[in-house]
Amino acid sequence: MSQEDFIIGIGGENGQGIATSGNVLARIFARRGLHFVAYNSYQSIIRGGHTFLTLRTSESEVLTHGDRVDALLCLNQDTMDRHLRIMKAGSSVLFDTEKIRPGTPAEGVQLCPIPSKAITPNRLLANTVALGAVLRMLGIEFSFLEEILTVQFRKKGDAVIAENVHAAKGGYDYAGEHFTPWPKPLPKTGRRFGVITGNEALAMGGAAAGVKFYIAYPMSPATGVLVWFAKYARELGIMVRQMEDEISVANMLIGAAHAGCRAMCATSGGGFALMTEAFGAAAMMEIPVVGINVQRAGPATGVPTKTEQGDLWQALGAGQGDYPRAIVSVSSAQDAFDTVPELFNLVEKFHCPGIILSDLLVSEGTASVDPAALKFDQPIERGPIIFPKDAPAMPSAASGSNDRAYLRYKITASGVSPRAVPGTPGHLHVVASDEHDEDGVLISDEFTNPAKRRAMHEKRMRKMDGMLKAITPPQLFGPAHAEATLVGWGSTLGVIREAIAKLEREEGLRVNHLHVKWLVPFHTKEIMEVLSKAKRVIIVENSISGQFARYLRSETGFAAHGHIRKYDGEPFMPHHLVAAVKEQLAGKTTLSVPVHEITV
Amino acid sequence: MSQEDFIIGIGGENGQGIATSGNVLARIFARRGLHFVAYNSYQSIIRGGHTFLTLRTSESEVLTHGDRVDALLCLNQDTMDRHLRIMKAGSSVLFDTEKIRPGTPAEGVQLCPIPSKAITPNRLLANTVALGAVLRMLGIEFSFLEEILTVQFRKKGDAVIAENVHAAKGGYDYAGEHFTPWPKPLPKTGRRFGVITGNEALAMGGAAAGVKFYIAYPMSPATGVLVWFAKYARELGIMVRQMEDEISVANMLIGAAHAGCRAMCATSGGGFALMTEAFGAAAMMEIPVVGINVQRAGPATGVPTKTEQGDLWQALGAGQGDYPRAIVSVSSAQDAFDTVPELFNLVEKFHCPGIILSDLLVSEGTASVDPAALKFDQPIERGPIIFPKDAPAMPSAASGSNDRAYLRYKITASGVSPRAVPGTPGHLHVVASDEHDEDGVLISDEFTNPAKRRAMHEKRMRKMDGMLKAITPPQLFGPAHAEATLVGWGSTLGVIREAIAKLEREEGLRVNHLHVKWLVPFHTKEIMEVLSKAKRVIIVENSISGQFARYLRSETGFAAHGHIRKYDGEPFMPHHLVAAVKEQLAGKTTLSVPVHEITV
Amino acid sequence: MSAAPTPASAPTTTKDFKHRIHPDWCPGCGDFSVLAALQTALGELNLAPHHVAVVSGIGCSSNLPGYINCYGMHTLHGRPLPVSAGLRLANHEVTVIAVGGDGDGYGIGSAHFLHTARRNINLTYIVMDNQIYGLTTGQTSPTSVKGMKTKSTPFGNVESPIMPVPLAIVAGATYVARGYSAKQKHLVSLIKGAIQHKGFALVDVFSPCVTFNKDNTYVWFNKRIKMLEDLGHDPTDFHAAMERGYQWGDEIPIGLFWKRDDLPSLEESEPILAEGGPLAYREVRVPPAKAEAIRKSLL
Amino acid sequence: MSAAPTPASAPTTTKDFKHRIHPDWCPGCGDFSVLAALQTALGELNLAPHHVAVVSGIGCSSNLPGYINCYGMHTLHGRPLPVSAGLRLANHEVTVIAVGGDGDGYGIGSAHFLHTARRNINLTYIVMDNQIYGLTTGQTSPTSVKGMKTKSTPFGNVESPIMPVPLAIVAGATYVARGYSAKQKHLVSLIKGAIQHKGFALVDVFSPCVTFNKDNTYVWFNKRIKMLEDLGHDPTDFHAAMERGYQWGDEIPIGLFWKRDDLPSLEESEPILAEGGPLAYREVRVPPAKAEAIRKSLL
Ligand SMILES: Cc1ncc(C[n+]2csc(CCOP(=O)(O)OP(=O)(O)O)c2C)c(N)n1
Ligand SMILES: Cc1ncc(C[n+]2csc(CCOP(=O)(O)OP(=O)(O)O)c2C)c(N)n1
Ligand code: SF4
Ligand code: SF4
Ligand SMILES: [Mg+2]
Ligand SMILES: [Mg+2]
Repeated sequence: MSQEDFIIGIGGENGQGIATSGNVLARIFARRGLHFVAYNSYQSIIRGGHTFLTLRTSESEVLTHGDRVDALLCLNQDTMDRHLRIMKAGSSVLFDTEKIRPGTPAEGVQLCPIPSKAITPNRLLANTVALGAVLRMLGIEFSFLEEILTVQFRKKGDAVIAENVHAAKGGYDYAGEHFTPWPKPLPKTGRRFGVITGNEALAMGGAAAGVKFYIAYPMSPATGVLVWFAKYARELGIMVRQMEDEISVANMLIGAAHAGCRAMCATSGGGFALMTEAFGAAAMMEIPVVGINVQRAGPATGVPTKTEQGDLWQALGAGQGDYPRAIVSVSSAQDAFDTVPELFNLVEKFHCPGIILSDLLVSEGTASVDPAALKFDQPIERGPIIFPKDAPAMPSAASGSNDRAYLRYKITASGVSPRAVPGTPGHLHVVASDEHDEDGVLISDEFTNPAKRRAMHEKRMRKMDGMLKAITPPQLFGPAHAEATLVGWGSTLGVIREAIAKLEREEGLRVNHLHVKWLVPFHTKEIMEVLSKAKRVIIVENSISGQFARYLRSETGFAAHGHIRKYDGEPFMPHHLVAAVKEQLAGKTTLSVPVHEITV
Repeated sequence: MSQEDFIIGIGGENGQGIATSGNVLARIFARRGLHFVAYNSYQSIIRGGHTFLTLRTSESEVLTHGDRVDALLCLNQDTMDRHLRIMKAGSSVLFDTEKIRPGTPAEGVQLCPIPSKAITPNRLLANTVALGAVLRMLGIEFSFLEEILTVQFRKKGDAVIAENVHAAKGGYDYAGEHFTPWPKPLPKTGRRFGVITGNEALAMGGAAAGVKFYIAYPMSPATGVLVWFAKYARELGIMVRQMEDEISVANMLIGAAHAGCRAMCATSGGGFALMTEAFGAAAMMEIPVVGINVQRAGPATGVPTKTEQGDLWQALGAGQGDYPRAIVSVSSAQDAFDTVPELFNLVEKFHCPGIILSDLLVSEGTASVDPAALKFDQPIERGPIIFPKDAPAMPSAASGSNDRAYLRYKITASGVSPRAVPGTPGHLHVVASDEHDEDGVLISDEFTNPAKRRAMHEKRMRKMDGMLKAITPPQLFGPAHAEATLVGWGSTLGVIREAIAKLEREEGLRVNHLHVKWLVPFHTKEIMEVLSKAKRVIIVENSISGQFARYLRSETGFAAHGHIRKYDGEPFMPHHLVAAVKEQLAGKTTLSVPVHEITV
Repeated sequence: MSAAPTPASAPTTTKDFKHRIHPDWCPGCGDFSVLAALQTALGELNLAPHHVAVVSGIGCSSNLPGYINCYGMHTLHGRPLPVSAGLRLANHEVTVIAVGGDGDGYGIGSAHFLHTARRNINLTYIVMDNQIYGLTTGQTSPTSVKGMKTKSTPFGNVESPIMPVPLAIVAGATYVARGYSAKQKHLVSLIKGAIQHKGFALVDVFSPCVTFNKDNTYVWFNKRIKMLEDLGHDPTDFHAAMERGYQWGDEIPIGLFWKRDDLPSLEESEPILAEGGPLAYREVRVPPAKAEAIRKSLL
Repeated sequence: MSAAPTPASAPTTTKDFKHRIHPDWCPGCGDFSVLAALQTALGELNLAPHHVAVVSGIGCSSNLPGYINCYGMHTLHGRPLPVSAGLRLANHEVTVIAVGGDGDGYGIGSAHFLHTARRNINLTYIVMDNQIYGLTTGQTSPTSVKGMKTKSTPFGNVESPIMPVPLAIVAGATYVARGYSAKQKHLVSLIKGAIQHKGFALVDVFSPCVTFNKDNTYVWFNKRIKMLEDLGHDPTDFHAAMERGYQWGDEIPIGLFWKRDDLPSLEESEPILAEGGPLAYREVRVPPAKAEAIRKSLL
C-alpha cells in the first residue's frame, strides 16, 4: 500500500481485447516482481457493452484496484466519453486517433493521441500499438513486451510475432517521442510472481486438498473453477463432470464423497439455491462434501457479472431443518487456495457439508501471487474413515447390517462416528436422508421413537462444538486502541486494510479491523471480547439488508454503531470507506452507502 | 381449558381404522357442540407400525390434545404394551379380548375387556364394537353413533348399516353392563361445530381469498391442501395442477400470478428448498405469489410424519440475494383460514412473495370449528393491478415498451408500481429475473449502471416499510406483570396458553405470553416494548438450534433468559411447559428439553 | 373456449413487434434470425402484441423477450416452460411463446420439457439450439456432439447428445419441427404452424453461436441441411419421423417432423376452461351459496 | 479397467443378501417380489454384498435399501441416479443398483433419468412402477393413465402418461427391460441381464400398489401381460422396440425390449479410469513434480 502504485484503466467493448491487453500487462508486472490487482467491471453480454479493466501495480503489496486511474487507455469512444471526466491532474489518456475523438480533459490531464494507422496498417494491431505506448510511459524496457508477445504468438508463426512486435515497438517509440512519461518508472524487484484468479486458486486449492471428483453446472462467476479442473483433469487423474443441473451436481457430490473421494463443486447463488436440499441430506447421511458459492448480485438472476455479499443468509438457512455445517469465507486468491484444504480436513473430521462463500470480486479478480506460497504439500487429514485396506479381518464380508458389528451412526461424545466406504468388507450399512438409528435403520421402519430421534439429532449437532474448537478465531488487526473498529467478512478484507492505512496516513485516524473468516461455527466469545472493548464498531458489507450485521447480532446480540453498505454491483474502493468512516466519526450518519463514480 | 375435558387415546397399526374411529368420535363431539382437538402420532409407512390418536374434548375451548389419557382404546397388543404404563388412576383401558392380553395396570386404572366375538361374528367390526363401548362410557346417547354410522355407510346399503349399528349397540350395551362410566357424562351444548384440519383450513382460506390456481407436488404433511383443492376444483372453477416437481410448481405459480390469478402452493421443507430460487425471482419480477411450507422434522427427508419448527431460517434465507417478502405463521385451523386472505391482500399490495409457515401439528391436526367463523366474504384487495377492463383508451394497443408510456417498474416512494397483466392493451412490458430499469429493460442490456442498480434494489426493499405498517403487531396475552413471559410463534400458541392457565391454576404462578405471528416484516419496536419490561423471557420452540431465539436476537439484540425446546418430533404438551417453566423459575436451568413420555 | 390464437382487431404487421432495444447478441449470432422470424410470423398471423407473451429462461437466446414488442417474461434458467404453462392456463386468450437455449431447455429444464410435452399444453416452444452454452462463454451443452472440445471438455466431450426431435416426439409433443437460422422464411412457416397448432409445439432451431461453437457453423450446416419436404417426408408417419429425427451426418433434415391433431390439449381437457373466458379475468369470490355448502360439509 | 461386476471371492447366495429388518410394505405390495428378485439375482451372480450398493430415492419402493444386506443409500426424493453415478464413477468396482418409484424416477427425477441414460453410465436402474404415488397416500404419478381417479384427480386424470420404455430408448439407455412383480423368475433374469450389461440398464417393473391403485391390479395385469420372447421380439430392432414399448391395452408386453452393446459406457470413455483402480482408493496428493508444473504455469 505505497504511494508508488500505478493504476491503469482500459475501457472498451466486450470482445475488443481488453482481457488480452490486461493479461499482457499483468504478466509483465509479475515478471518484474511487482504486486498487482486487476478488477474487471463488465456486463453480462458476450460482445459489445462496456467493459472497464483496472490494473493496479506496486512494489509493495496491493490489496485492491485502488481509487483512481493514472493512465486511461480508451479502446472506444464510449470509454473516452464516460471516463475522461474522472481523470485527475497528473494522469494521462491514451487513445487511437483513428477512431476516437478526445473530450475536454481537466487541468493537468495529458491527452495522448496515438496515430495507430501511421504505425501499422493492420487495424487489428491498434491494441498492441497502445500497449507499447503504455509500457513506454511506465518506463519499462521494451524487451519485456517483446518476450511476452513472442510467447503469446508462438503458435501463429514468426511473421505474426514480427508484425506484433513491430506494432508494439512503434507505439513504444511514438510515446517516447510525444508524451510525458510517469515521473517514477516502474521498478523491477528481482522477484518473480505468478498471475492468478480467485477461481483458479479455489481449483488449485482443491487439487492440493486431494479433490478427485469435481462436479459442475456452469454459472458465472464460478465457471472458472470448472475450467481449471477440466484442463487438469487428465493430468491429475481427477474426474470432472458437467451435469444437467445443480441438483444433480450436489447429489452426485454425495455419491462420490460417500465412495471415499474428496468431492467438490462450485456455483453461484441461483445454483446454490438448488443444492440446499442436498446439503441437508449430506449432513443427515453424515457425508462430508464441499460446495463453493461464488456470490454475485441478486436476487434471482440479478446482475450476473457484478459482485455482492448477498448469500450469507441463504447459506445459513440452506435446506430444511437444523444440521451441522461449516461456512467459511475467502478474501483473496491466496486465502482461497489455503481455505479449501483446511475446510476439507475439517468436514472430513466431522462428516458434514462445508460451504465456501466467495464472491465475484475475489473469484474473477486477478492478482499477483508468489508461486512458492501455493503449497501443495499441506496436511491432508481424512478423519475417521475406513477403507477396504483398513478393514480388520472380519468374520464375514457380509457383516455389518445384520449382526450390527458396525454401527455407522454410533452415538459418541463428539457426535462423530467412523464412516466406512462401500467396498469395505464387514461394514455393510445404509446411509439415509430419513432419520435413523445408530445402525442406519430408519426410525420410522421400526417405530418413530422420540427418544431415538432426539439422541440422533443431538449427536449430529454436537459436532458444532468440536468444529468450533478446530478452527482459528478472528484476530484484531491494527492498533489495539482505535477511533473505530471496522468489521467485515470475505472479500472486504483488502479494501478495509487499505482504507485503514489511508485513514491513518491521510487523516491521522486510528482505525482497526476485525475480519470474520469463519461464519459457522461462530466465535461469539472471541468476537465479543474485541467488540465489547471497541469505541465504535462499523460493519462494512456488500449487502442492502446488512446480512452480516444481522447475523452478528443473532450470534452475539451486539448491534454495531454504524454500517457501510454497498449494493450497486461494484466493489468498495478504499476512498469510499475513508469518506464513510469520516462521516460516521463526525456523527453525520450511522449508515453510509457510497456512490460509485468510476463506471457510471 | 376446563377440568371438564375428556381425553381418549386410540392406538394400533396404520391401516387398522384408527382414523375412522377418531373421525366418528370427532363428528359426534362436533354435533354435540363440544370443542375438541385431535392429534395423531403416526409413522411414515402405509400399513403397520404404531399409530396413536389422542382426542380431547370439552365444553370449553381446547387448544391442545392435553396431558393425559382418560380412556385408552387398544386396537392391538402393542398399544397395550406401550401405553398401559402411562395410564393413571381413574382412567380406563378398553381392549378386545380376542386378540389382546392386558398388562398389569396401575392402582385405580379400570381394565375393560370387550369380548367382541360374542357381540358380532364379523372380525372387521371389532372397532365398531369398541366405539360403542367408548360412547357408553362417555354417557352419550346411542342415537348419535347410529346417525353417524348411517351417514357413513349410506353408499354401502342398508344391510351394512344394520350390521354396523348392531355391533356398535352391542359394545354400547356391554359397556353399560360391565364397566364403570366416567363420572361426568359429556354434555351437549346446543351449538353445532364442524370438523376441520389445518390443511383444509388453509385450502378453504385460499378459496376465500379468491385463489383460482392451485399448484402442487405431493409432500407430507402438506398434501391435504391439494386434496381439498382437487375435490373442489370443478365446483369452484379453480385450476388445480400437479406438477413434475416443486421447481415447476413455484415457477408455474409465477406464470399464473403474472397473468392475474391469485395462485398458491403448499409443500414441506424439502419441496420448499427447491422453490427458493423462484421466490427470489417472483420478488425480482415483482409478482405476488403465496407459498405454504408445512414444516416437518428435518433435516433432509427427516421424519416425514413428525412436527418441528425447523424451517424458519430456511424461509428467512430462501434464495440468493436480498428481496422483500412476507413470512407469517399460523397457529390453528381458524388462524390458517384467516391468514391466507390477509396474506394475499398484503402481497398483492406490495408485489412480492408471501410465505406461510405451518407445521404438521397445525396442518394435520383435527379440531372443532364454528362454521360461521369461516368467513368467505372478507375483503379481497387486489392492490395496484391493471386488467384489460381497467386499461384507459390507449393511442395503440402495442404501446408500452417502445414509447415507454407505461413503466412497469416505475420508481415510487412506496416501492410499488402498478402491474398490468398480459392481454392488457397499451401496457406492453417485460418482467425479468435479471436486474432491470424502470421499463423492464435489463440494465446489462444497455449498460450495467451502478446507480440504476442501487435505485431498483432500494425501490424493492422499500416495500418492507409499507408492509410493516400494514400488519398487526403482536400483543401480550395474560397479566401485564408476570413471573415469566413465554415467547413463541406458529403452532405453540395453543400449548403455551394452556400451560399458562395450568401454571396459574395449579402452581399459582403468573405467566404471560407473546405470540409472534408475523416473522417478516418484524415488529422490533413493539416486541422490544414488551420484552424489555419482562421479568424473565423464555422462548418456546420446536427447534434444536433455537431458530426463533436466534432470529429474535438478530432483529432486536435481545437474548432471552431461558429456552424450552423440543425436537423429538412430538409436539409440546402443556405439562412439559409447566415443568420447564417451574425449573427455570427455580433457577435450575436456562434450557429445558422436555422428555416425551406418551408414545415411547 | 377456443384454443386458436386471438386475432388482432386492427391488422398488425411485423413492424408492430419491433422493439426499440437493439439485441446485444454478437454480430452474426443465429438468434437474430430467430427473432426476426418470430416477429414476421406474429405479424403474418395478424396477432395483437398485447395478446402475445414471449417467455424465456436465461442464456443468450433467452434475452429475446427484451427485443420484441409484446408482453414478455425473462424467467429463471431452465424454467420458461412451467412459467409459460401457468400463464397460458391462467389466460388462454394470450398466445404464449416459450423461447430459450439448448442448455436451458434440454439440460436444466429437461424435466419440464418432458412433462409439458406429455400434457400437450398449448404452447409454442422455440429452442435456439447452438449446441453450446453461449452466455456462460462456451461449455458443453446436452446437444454438443461427442468429441466436441469446449471450455468444460478441452479433451473432447465423451457424452452422447440428446436428440431433441425424437425426444420431443416420445415425450408427447404433438407438433415437432426443426428450423435453421439461415433459412428464415422456412423458419417463419414452421413458427406459424406451431402457433396455430392446438397443443404443445416444439420448434428446435439450429441457431449457430459464432463465438463459441467453431464446429457447428453456418458453413457446416449449409452443406448438410436438407428440407424434409424435399425428402418426401410424411409428418404423420411415426417411424419416419423418428428416423429423420435421428439423422445426423452428411444429411441433416429440417422441417416438420411430426404432427398429430387427434389429442386434445390440456386446456381442452379442463372443463373449468370450457366457458367463462380466461381464469385471470374471472370473479374471484366464492358465491355465498357455495361458501355455505363448503361450511356445511364440515358438520 | 473392467466394467464387469466384481465377483465374490467366496461363493455367495441369495441368503447373504437377506436383511434382519422386515419390510414395512403393505401385505401384497409388489415391491416384496422386486426385493426378492434382486436378492436372488445378486446371489446367482455370486456377488459379494460389500461390492454391491443399492441406492434409492424416497417413496415406498425407495425403502428397499433398508431391507437388503449390502451397502445402501437412501437419498432424497428423485435423486438416486446422480448419487449412484457419483458412487459408481468414484468406485467402479462396486456394482451400483439404483432403485425407486415411478414418481421418483419419471417425475421429479426425470431430468436425471434422461441424462444418466444418455451418458450410458454403468448402472442398473430398477423402477417399481405402480402408477401411483404410494408413500404420499395415492396421488397421480407420471405413469398414471388418463382417466384414473386418485386423490389429486378425483374427477379423473386428464394428462397422458409418460411411456418409460420408449422414453428410455430415446434417452439413450442401452438395456431397456420391463418386468412384473408376479413373474419373479422372469424378473430375476431381467435384473441379472441388467447388472451384467456394461452401460445404463433400465428395468421398469409393474409392481402393483395394492392399497392405492385400484385400477392396475394383479388381476388387471395378469390378463394382459405377454412375454416378449413369446412374441418373437428382437431386442436389437429399434422400431419393434418402440412399438412394443408403446403397447398398452389388451396385450402389454414385458421382457427385454432393447439392448445395444456398441456404445462404450461413460467409465470406458474416461481415460483416467483406464488404470489405477477405483478413484476412491487412489493417492490423493498431487505429486511434487506436477505441483511444480502447475505453479510454473502461473508465471
Ligand atoms: C440455476 C442456474 N444455473 C446456471 C446458470 C448460468 N447460466 C446462465 S445461461 C446458461 C446456459 C446458457 O446456455 P443455453 O441455454 O444453451 O443458451 P445460449 O446462451 O447458448 O443461448 C447457464 C448455465 C443460471 N443462470 N442459473
Ligand atoms: C422434494 C420432495 N418432494 C416431495 C416429497 C414427498 N414424496 C415422498 S415419496 C413421494 C412419491 C412417491 O411415489 P413413487 O416415487 O412413485 O414411489 P412409491 O411410494 O409409489 O413407491 C413424494 C412425492 C419428498 N420426499 N421430497
Ligand atoms: S455468444 Fe454465441 S449465442 Fe451468445 S450472442 Fe454470441 S454468438 Fe450468439
Ligand atoms: S402403499 Fe402401495 S406401494 Fe406403498 S407399501 Fe402399500 S402397497 Fe406398496
Ligand atoms: Mg445454447
Ligand atoms: Mg409409485
